[in-house]
Amino acid sequence: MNHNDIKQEVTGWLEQNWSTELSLLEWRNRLLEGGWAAPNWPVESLGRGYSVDETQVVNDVFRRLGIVFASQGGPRRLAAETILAHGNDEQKQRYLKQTLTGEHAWCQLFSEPGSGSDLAGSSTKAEKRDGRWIINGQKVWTTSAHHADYGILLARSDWDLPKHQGLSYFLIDMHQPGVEVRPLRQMNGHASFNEVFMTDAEVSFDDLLGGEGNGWAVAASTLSVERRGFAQARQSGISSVERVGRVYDEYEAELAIDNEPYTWYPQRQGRVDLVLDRAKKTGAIASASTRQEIAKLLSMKRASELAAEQAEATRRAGTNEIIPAGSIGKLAASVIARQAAHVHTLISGSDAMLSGEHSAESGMVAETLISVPAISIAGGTDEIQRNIISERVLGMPKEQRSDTGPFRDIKRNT
Amino acid sequence: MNHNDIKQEVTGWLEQNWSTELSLLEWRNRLLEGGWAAPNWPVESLGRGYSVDETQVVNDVFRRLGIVFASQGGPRRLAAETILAHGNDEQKQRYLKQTLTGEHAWCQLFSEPGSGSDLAGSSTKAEKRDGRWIINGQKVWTTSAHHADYGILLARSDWDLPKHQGLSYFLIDMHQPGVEVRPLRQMNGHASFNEVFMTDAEVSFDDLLGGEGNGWAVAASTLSVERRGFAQARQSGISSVERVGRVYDEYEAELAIDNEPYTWYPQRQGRVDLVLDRAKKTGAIASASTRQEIAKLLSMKRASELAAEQAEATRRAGTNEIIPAGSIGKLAASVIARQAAHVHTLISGSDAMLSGEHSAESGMVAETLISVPAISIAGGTDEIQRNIISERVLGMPKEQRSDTGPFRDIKRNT
Amino acid sequence: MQKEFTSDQHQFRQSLARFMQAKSTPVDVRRQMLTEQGYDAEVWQQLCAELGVAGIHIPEQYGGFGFGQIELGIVMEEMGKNLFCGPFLASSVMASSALLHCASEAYKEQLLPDIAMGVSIVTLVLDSLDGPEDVGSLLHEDGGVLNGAAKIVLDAASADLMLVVASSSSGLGLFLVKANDTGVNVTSRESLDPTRKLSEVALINVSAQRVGDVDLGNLQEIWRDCSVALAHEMVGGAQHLLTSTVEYTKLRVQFGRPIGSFQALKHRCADLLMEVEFARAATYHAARLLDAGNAAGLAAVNESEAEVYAPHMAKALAADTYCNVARAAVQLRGGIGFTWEDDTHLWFKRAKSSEVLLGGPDRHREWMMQLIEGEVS
Amino acid sequence: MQKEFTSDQHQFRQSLARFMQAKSTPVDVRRQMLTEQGYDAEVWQQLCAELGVAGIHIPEQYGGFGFGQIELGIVMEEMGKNLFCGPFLASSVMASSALLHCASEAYKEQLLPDIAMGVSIVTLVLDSLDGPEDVGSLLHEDGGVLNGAAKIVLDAASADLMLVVASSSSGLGLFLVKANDTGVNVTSRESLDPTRKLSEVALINVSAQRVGDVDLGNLQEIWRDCSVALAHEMVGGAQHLLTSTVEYTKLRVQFGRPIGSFQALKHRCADLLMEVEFARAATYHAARLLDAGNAAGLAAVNESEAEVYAPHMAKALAADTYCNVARAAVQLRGGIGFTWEDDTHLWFKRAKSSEVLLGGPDRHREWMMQLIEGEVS
Repeated sequence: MNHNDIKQEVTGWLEQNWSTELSLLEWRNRLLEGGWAAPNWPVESLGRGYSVDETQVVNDVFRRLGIVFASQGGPRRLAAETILAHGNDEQKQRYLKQTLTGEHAWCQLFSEPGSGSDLAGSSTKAEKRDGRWIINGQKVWTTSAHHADYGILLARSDWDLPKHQGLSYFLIDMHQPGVEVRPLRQMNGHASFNEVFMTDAEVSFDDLLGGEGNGWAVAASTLSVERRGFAQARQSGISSVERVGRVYDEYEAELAIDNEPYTWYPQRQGRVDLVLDRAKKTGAIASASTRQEIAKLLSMKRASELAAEQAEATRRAGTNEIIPAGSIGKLAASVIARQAAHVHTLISGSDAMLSGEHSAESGMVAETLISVPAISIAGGTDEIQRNIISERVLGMPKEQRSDTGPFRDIKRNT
Repeated sequence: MNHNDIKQEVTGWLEQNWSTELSLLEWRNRLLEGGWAAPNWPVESLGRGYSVDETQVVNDVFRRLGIVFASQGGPRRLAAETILAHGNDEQKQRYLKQTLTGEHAWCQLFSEPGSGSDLAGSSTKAEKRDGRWIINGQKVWTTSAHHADYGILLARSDWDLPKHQGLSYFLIDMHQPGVEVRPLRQMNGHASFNEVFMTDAEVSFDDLLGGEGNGWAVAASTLSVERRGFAQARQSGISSVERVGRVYDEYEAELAIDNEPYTWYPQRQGRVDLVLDRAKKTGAIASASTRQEIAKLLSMKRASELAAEQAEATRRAGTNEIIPAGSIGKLAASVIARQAAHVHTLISGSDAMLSGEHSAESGMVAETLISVPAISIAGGTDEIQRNIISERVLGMPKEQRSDTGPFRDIKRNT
Repeated sequence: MQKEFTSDQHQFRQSLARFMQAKSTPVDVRRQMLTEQGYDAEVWQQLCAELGVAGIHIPEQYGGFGFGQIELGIVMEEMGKNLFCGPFLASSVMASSALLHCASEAYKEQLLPDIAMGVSIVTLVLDSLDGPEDVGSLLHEDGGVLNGAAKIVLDAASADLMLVVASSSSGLGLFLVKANDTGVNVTSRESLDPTRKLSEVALINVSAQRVGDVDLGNLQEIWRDCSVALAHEMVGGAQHLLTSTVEYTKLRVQFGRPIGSFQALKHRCADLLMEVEFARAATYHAARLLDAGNAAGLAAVNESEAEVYAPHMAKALAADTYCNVARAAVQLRGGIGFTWEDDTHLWFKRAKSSEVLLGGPDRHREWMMQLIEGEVS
Repeated sequence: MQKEFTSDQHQFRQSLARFMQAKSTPVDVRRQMLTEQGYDAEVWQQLCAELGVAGIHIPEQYGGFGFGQIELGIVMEEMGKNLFCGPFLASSVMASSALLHCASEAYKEQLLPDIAMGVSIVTLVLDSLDGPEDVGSLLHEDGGVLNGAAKIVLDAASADLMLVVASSSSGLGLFLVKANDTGVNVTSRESLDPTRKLSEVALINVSAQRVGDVDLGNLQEIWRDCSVALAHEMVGGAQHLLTSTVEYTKLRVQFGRPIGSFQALKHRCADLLMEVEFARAATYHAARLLDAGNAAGLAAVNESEAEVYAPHMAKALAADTYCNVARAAVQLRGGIGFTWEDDTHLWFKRAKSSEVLLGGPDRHREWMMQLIEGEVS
């Protein structure tokens, strides 16, 4: 479709429908009715069947005018996209609309204490009993589980099949007695994740997604949405239009809940932004050896941005290979965060012993020092990224697998 | 035996027998007759059955008085000790004496182009034909092969047994038409190793050492002598007694041939000894960041010496675990050499582009820069050392092997 | 010079290890780190009474056991392994060192015996913990009265007495202050490492006794003693983390095999073992040199061994090593290592705070180079 | 600012790659590096004639093709991949840059066209190759006569003309000297990297024409241009080595499996890929900034992009990367990689000599910091 036509249509529609005095739910229901909540989705599934570029036109208009989008905070988007891709009509009807409006909050129940790097090693049990699925097991690293209404759940429905073939993918109601959510405190004091314990938790047969034994394929599709989200995250956020009115207030409240787990994320990336100012303020910049370390840090940071830009440009120009750039970027983020922590320590000297609001940069430096270890673990460890890069980009041979044969017989954590 | 008695005995014997006017061969034959050529060897095999400590007493007397030892240059010692340990009486008689006198020179034919880190993967063929062993294959990294009379040879006598079981160990005459020795030039311009090509080379049945199929065990014993030699190397060398006379002249000539392959070894270790003087002379020591790198280098160097001393003290105090200290020391040598090359580069600046006698330290710095890559390869790569340390010291699990079953079927270089 | 531990030293270490394993478990550490004082006074007294640690290296004439830096190092190393919470570093190491190097005979006799018994907790107040050159700019004495502040003081909240290094008209001096005097303001500071209690100490017109003279020379000696002791603590912590991490990798399974069988992890652990061995060797060596120096006079050591830089080398190596091992200890545990529930972060934070206490590795390397240049030139 | 290569640039690169693969094989390189001149004049002429590389970035008014640093970078990168032997860096890059930044219009018109055609080989004589600040202490002009020496000059043995930066009563100047004049003494120096021909140039009472003024500012500009060009060469070399090393690990078998399946090697190669990608991105970016600067005036770029430090960042990253890849390239080949017969050492040595040419990574990082401080303050 002609981009100008799209721009005209959406602008016209917004003139008719957008009002800051609507409730958030009212506004989002209008969005849905107008077909603007997810323009890239198929026409039969609440969307307009737009291409990526066409959707971008709509998004640009929304952003420029400061219009509130459909709800897409973290796990909501993963759930919605996965249901769209793998759900049957009934499932789509049951979940998609209220997910886009924000009425349904989601969480992602993939990682387990016994399977972190090795997601397909899930040993949460799903058994058919009395006309429903009964779930037993423990999940971990579940962001926002305490706010979630539903969870996307990977569990093992057959222990006699090979590892990747015995998994199934479920939509589970989090508000039931068999599901217990406990906050999981991290070494930096934040508790932005949860543990989720499932004890005879129930899932109706209707909430099996993508078919029995097809869980790994469905999960892989969720993970690819997650990776794409990671790469696109920087471009989102609405413009600085003055935001007054009910819809904004309610939207801010939703955002506050969605973003709460992420307040320490800038620290985990090393707060490179603080380095130069602090080095000057403290006089540490006078040290020639510290200058070398700062220069290494800034070089690595800038080069990683430039490499990401160039990879993006290459991607746009043709090939669709997004994973390598993602893995390289993720690995680089670890190196950068570590070097940043090193430089912050050099700058602080013995003051690095202090933390809390009376310490450097209101505690942000101290929080950085004890948050950076997360960057090289969360979302796939450095080791996993290096495996991916060496195998998928460089084409180096895989190692012999030790986890073939029936899952029941594979060595695992007890 | 009482150490003083030993000292008296050897001193008395030397007073009767030592003369700088003997030929080297005459002197060493006397040494052998007197039983002083290898005092730690059994009485029935040219020795006196002395313990390590007792032997040390003899060596100390020799060193103090500047007496020439039995020949033990490099591969000679490996061959002699291995034949002593695994040879039959006939083999011992045929080889040991003339090896100790220096009449027989040896070389070690283990590594192959296709099996470097993986010595047991040897694919040199040994076949019984017409009443003798016929050898076909290629060896590499053979120090002093062009001066050798005999070689200790690891070759495969059975391709249907598993890798380690199909090997046999031979003593091969290097002066035969089927053996061709070619110098192997290194990236630093030296040619201290050889390639050895064997084409229908012959070995008599009498020169199979330790029995058919027992080659890996025999080779392991050679390698353990080699490692011990590496650890003890620093303590050898005779004292600074004035050395005039025929025996010394001939000994120096022998040494010159033995040591010729090793002239670049100090450079491959990074020439840490040159760093401080050069840093001062060039003024590079004024740079705070270069000072940091020098301090890191000197710390690593000194700490590795101290750790080796302490490991040695621990070893003497009881346990007999020599391999870990060896592997750690070897790995450290790589790290130190690399850092030394880095520091030499910092000190040199653009002068590091130059080489040859008109460049820094008469070319030793340039030679260092292009020799250090060898330290992390020769005698077992860094990767192999890390495997050894993690498995043997830290007890971490081995990887699943891919080289089990008949050797014939194992994937190998073609 | 001694090269090996004696069997007495081995036994002493074993006794300490047993005590620590019983009384300084992670559960104990977690309990203590939430208190204001940061340690269990009863356990501390027991440790001092049973094993005499508080005065292990203090000369017998001052009520100590008369051992040296080697035994002090053994104490610090075993404490470091178990993250022992107590005022040992502040009182027995830092304050004692200041007294031994700077105080008059009378004050040594007055103050050291109580430190040696562990009944008096004394802390050393320095207005910089970064380096001897930086000390003395924020604390001043005039007419027997102290003013000024020190931003970071160890265990000030549990100290009875404070030894303050302050500038005065007659140069730097060491001054004695009662912790509960008016004008002594102790404010707890939040610490990156909650097992190490830090305070800000502000002095407003506090009357003080001058117990000795301080100059750059004896400040450097204090720095060397304390750095070597701290290096031992770091080596102990690093060893603990390396051991526990390697054990973890043998048990933890991913992809059907123990993660300790993955070559990337094996090689990383091998490199760390090398680092730990080297830091340990350098640290032991530094303690032995200090003891040899105390016995023979430091000048004699300088000439014969030419390694005055050894304490700085030890502190720098131990700090880098501890931090490297701590990073790996979290990383190799994956997400679990980043949780509060797992104990690894307790050591990680100690590694970080020890890295910068008494000067970071870069400072120590620079001092090392200054001493080496001095020697060779 | 351009972010992607145009299809013309792609085609240009492909033409170069084809030429290099045909005419600069390891066999060719090994043959050329044994000669005194170090290159094959016929191949050089062919390259200049067919692809116009010698003047690719020289403005059309001076007989060049009028392209920019991006195209220059393409040439250098492809040459670096194949270790092309020729006077390109000396004449087309360094001497041209000196002329473009310092020479009067008349001299540009006189000298650049022959350089652009590759028919005249000109080399830049600097008495320091470490940094602009160090230039001018060993070469002096007085009354139209030059004296002094430069320890390292590129391709002096094959140069027709020399451009000498020397101090004079009116400040630094750029002086033109005929290579075969009496008093010009060119002595070949043994080079660590035999594919790069170096000489010492001593000038004794050599009469010279002043072709322009030199100051720290335009020296820095020359340094930036040449560093970015050299960074491209290094990125090309690093890419070649990484590719060939990865391929080697896929083929080489030990312990019954390709060594490229061992995780330690896989992870090392992954890290190196990241480094190469980053060095490449920084290098391309620096070239684009220089071109944007040349088009818009460097000041404009400064304001809009605030990245005058980009050339130094590129040179430092490329140098560290090339050396790291080169070390790995030898190591991962094991003993074979250390032989003369294997080609890896040819690139290893080029990496080492490029690391320090025009200042090592530490110098470039220090310049980078000076420029960043200047910007932010």
